[in-house]
Amino acid sequence: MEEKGEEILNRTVIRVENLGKDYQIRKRTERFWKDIFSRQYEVKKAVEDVNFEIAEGEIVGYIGPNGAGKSTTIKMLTGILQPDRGQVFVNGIQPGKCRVDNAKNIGVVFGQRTQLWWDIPVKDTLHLMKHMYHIPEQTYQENLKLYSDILGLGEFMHLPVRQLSLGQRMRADIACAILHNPQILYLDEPTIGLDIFVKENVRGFIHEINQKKRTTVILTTHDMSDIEKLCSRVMVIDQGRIIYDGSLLDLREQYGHMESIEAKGVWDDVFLEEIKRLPSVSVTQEENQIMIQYDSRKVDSDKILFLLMKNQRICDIKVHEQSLDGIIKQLYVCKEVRENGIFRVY
Amino acid sequence: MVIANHINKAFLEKQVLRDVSFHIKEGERVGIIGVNGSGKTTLMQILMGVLLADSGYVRVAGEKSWERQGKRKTRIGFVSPRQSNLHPDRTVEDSVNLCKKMYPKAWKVSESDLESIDYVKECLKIKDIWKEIRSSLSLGERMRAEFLYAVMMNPHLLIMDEPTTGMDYEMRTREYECLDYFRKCHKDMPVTVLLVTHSIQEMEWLCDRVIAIHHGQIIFDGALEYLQQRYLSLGKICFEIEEGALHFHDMPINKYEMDGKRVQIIFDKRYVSANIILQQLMEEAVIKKIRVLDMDMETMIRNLYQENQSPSSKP
Amino acid sequence: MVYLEYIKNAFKSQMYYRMNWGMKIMGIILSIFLQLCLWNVLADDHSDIVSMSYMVEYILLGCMVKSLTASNVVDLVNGHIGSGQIAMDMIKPIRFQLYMFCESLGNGLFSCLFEYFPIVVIFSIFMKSFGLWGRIDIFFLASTFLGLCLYFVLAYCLALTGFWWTQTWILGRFLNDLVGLFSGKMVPVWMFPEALLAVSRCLPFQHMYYTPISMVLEDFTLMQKCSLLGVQLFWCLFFLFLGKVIERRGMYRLQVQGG
Amino acid sequence: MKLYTELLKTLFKSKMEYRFNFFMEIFINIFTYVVTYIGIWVLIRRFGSIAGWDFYELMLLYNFNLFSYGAACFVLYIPMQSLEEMVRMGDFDGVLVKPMNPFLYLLMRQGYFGFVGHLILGFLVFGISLSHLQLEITAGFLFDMVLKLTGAVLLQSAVLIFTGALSFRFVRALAVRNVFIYTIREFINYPVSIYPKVLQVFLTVIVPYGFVNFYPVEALLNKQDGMLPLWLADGAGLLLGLLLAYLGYCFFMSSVRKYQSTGS
Repeated sequence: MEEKGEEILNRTVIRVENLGKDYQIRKRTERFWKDIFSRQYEVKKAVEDVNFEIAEGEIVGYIGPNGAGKSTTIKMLTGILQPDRGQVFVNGIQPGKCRVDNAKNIGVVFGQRTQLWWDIPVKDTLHLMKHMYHIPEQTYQENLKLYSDILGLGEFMHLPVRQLSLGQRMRADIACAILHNPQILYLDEPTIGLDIFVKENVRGFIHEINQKKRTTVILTTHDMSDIEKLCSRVMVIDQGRIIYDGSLLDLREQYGHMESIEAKGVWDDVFLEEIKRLPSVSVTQEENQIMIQYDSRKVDSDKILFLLMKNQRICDIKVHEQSLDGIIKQLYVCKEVRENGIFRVY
Repeated sequence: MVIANHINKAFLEKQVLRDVSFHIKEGERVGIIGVNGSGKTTLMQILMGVLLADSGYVRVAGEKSWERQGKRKTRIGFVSPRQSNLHPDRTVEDSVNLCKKMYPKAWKVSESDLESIDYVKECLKIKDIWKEIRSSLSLGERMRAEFLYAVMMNPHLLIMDEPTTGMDYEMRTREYECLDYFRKCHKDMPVTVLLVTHSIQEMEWLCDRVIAIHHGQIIFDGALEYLQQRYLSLGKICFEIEEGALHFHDMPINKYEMDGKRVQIIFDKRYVSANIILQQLMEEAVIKKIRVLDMDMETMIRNLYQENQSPSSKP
Repeated sequence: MVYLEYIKNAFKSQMYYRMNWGMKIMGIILSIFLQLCLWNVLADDHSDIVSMSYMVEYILLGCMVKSLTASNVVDLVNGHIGSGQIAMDMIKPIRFQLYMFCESLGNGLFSCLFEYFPIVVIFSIFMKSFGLWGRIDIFFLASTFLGLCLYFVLAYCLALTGFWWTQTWILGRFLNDLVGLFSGKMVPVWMFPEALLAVSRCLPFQHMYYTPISMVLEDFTLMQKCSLLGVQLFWCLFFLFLGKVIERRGMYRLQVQGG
Repeated sequence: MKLYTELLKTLFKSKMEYRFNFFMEIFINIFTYVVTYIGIWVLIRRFGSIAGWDFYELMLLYNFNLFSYGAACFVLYIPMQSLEEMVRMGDFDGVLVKPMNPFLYLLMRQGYFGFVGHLILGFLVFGISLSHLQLEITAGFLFDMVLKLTGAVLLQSAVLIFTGALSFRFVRALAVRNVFIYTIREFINYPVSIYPKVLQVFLTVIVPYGFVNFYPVEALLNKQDGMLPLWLADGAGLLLGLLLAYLGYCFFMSSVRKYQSTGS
């Protein structure tokens, strides 16, 4: 049932309704003989009633600790895995049921494993892709030219994948995944192992492709700077459940309270006592540097700064908001979320 | 601990290392940053004795690094996602026990030694991968096992090449805590650490000295703070104006942006310090949600490299 | 000694793959059965040339010897060189050649004790050839061990070409084919026509498989047994030395050129 | 199919860059089987014949097995062999993402030209053995042989597909595979008639390796050694081959679906 939804600005591309998946894990007992005959399995809930919708053109960050069910959800979206419970609709198609139709308009890039043919040049692989996705000649040439400009493929187009550096291989993988103008692009840790500059280039490519072709991008990564620079929306999954689904700013509003001030200078105890009296403030001192942690909901930074200004002998001040990593780590731990289940912010 | 003078290395007439010299003292923690292919991995392999420098003088704890490994006394721990200490089809437990047997005299079996190992095991949650065969481990899990293996041999020198790839944030912090703890309980013979990494947070957290390599040359070798001052001179203050108006012309700042209530000021830390500007701002208006930040580390590194395209400029 | 530890480790690691173990046993049973049927047919038609009981003992002893020489030495050593794992081995305080020897010995011991030995015992009961066990003496064991070392050292030299060339599995298969023919796995050496016999006498392959068996089946005098052991030892030392030279050159190249 | 020929061209080009390796691969395949032929020759020189089959008949029998194995492996060996590694490492997901039949995509994924060695040796030995056997080589005879050969190739492919698909169900499927492809296939290197009745039934009904080379060659040389009557042995090879190859393919696709439901 195609979602016509004119009133929604952009078409819902992906709709997931209480998705569930369980894994059987073979318990490995100690003794050698017992293992052969008795095969106990324990059922582990990998993904537990996950619901979300992704509109066209969105860049969604999908993060969670190792083994939280992140890759399982992505596998179900791309049709690699059949869901045990619930349904998935990608452009109205159920990927699990008609995998081939779904595969026609999605592109997948794995960070650690390449999909290119190992010992033939990149140019030939792209040519093969033309045949595989039945791309009309005209769009093929057009895309080829466009992507070789954006991704700078020209310099290593004729080289086999074997001789490419990690950064070049990643660019070739991306080109290969978007040659057929997919509506949805799944990126599985694309920036792993790359250095800062290549990371920045890759992020630039993804952003540009999203703007030009309005491709929906789903990005799973451990690198929070990817999320900050690229994603308009973030979904956090832990132990199989989605525990946050909303925009980055709202995430900071909701959970990013613990700010910190670092100040270098000469301090005397009387002065420090005064700051400690402020609500929810904790001060730690290392020689001439003090670190003040406080909850921005309870006390605002300018009150503390006002106090600090009184002490003349300061040489440097830094006021940090909580890093995204810290916020998400707090999200896993903080009990409050667990009670009211999924916390949805639009 | 490590002495390296005028090392040169070329692969198939491509000069990978040009006149690299540096010294590392006992127990120092040094970070090495550099772009992919800048030669930092080659440098690691030379220090470990796997590769032979074309010319130059290399000594690790007084021994020639490419000595026949049978006779070598110094123990070097190596952690890298590309190469593994563990045997592909053995469980982690087997490989680690093998390591213990290989370096019998490494452990003086003092109380603190055993305790540190248990701490590392517990902290990195090694229990759940203890019985797994290496080939069935994910990248993150394997790196934890590698770290344990390297720590197990109680190394004099610990070389880590991007040790936390594939790990999520929480596991990364655990690994750093392990390293700190491991160093603390070895007061008498602290471990020298060489960390190759791309992430600056790791650098800030662990290292007190930084060596930057670009196109095979060392372009910076000094304390991290110095690197920040030298190349990260720009600071940023952003805040919201509650009431009162501000005119920024007479303030010593580079530039400012206003959109509605939110204001962003960029100033040069070499000429003026943040607190002076803050004082001026506070006197003239009531401002809320103040942020005082450095420009992010990536720009720092970019400045470092741009400035050093020319021949190496030592501080 | 850490090398002992390696042997135990290699031995234990074979335990993890139970499916492998089950299948290997089936494979061994089938291959022995094949040889028995073949020789049964041949022995019936031409009982003058060969007697069935002799052949049964030949096959069973052959299995004992074959089990110890793990046939994938070249792939094992080349795996380390190819994947750059050798760089890690060089840091460890062990000698690479001895480390590889222990690995293959561990595998060999496991397959000998757990896979071949039970089957050979069952077959010997089934084929009622009990005399065999009485005649196994120290010479047979020594000669088997020497044959094992000879095979390893020879394979090690070939595997070291991994420093210069990537496709060393071809050499590995080449070696196994030659050994398969000349060492008498398919056909006992004394059945070879003169021309082939002369060739195989000057090649080392014969000593890996046929010599240990002939220690038991042919009734050599003490002198002949010692001389055969001497020849085996000579070949072992020759290839050991050759291996050392190639290894030093290879390691040097590795240190200059990189993995 | 155009896609597949396209890939073969590019793969061949890339392989030719390493001429030395390419020819070495072919050489080693030829060498291995030449050594086995020498082994058989030594046996025959000493014993005259095996169960009534003289040297050239044995060569024809062996060569049937060799040629069909080479042809089947040329297409299927590497894809099925690498399947286990792909499933374990999770690379198989990359295959499932492509908009085409996973089986065909797998065939395209790797190419290996070493099996050309089998085919070259096969043609050579056919030439030698047929010229020495006193058989009138008519067009009909050749056509009959080609039919039997295709039957044999299909049978070999069916076995390769079946054992390959096991990688989806067991973690360590390679061991099972090796037993089938190498150990059991050894049995048909010699006339099946020399084995006890039980084994002959096994080789004819349960694992139809007998139909690969014994029964077709028996029909060609109209010897009556095996259990099956001649007329059945003649045509059965081709029909069985088609049936089993199709069954193998269905088994493969159902294993892929099973993989999709349980995950790696």
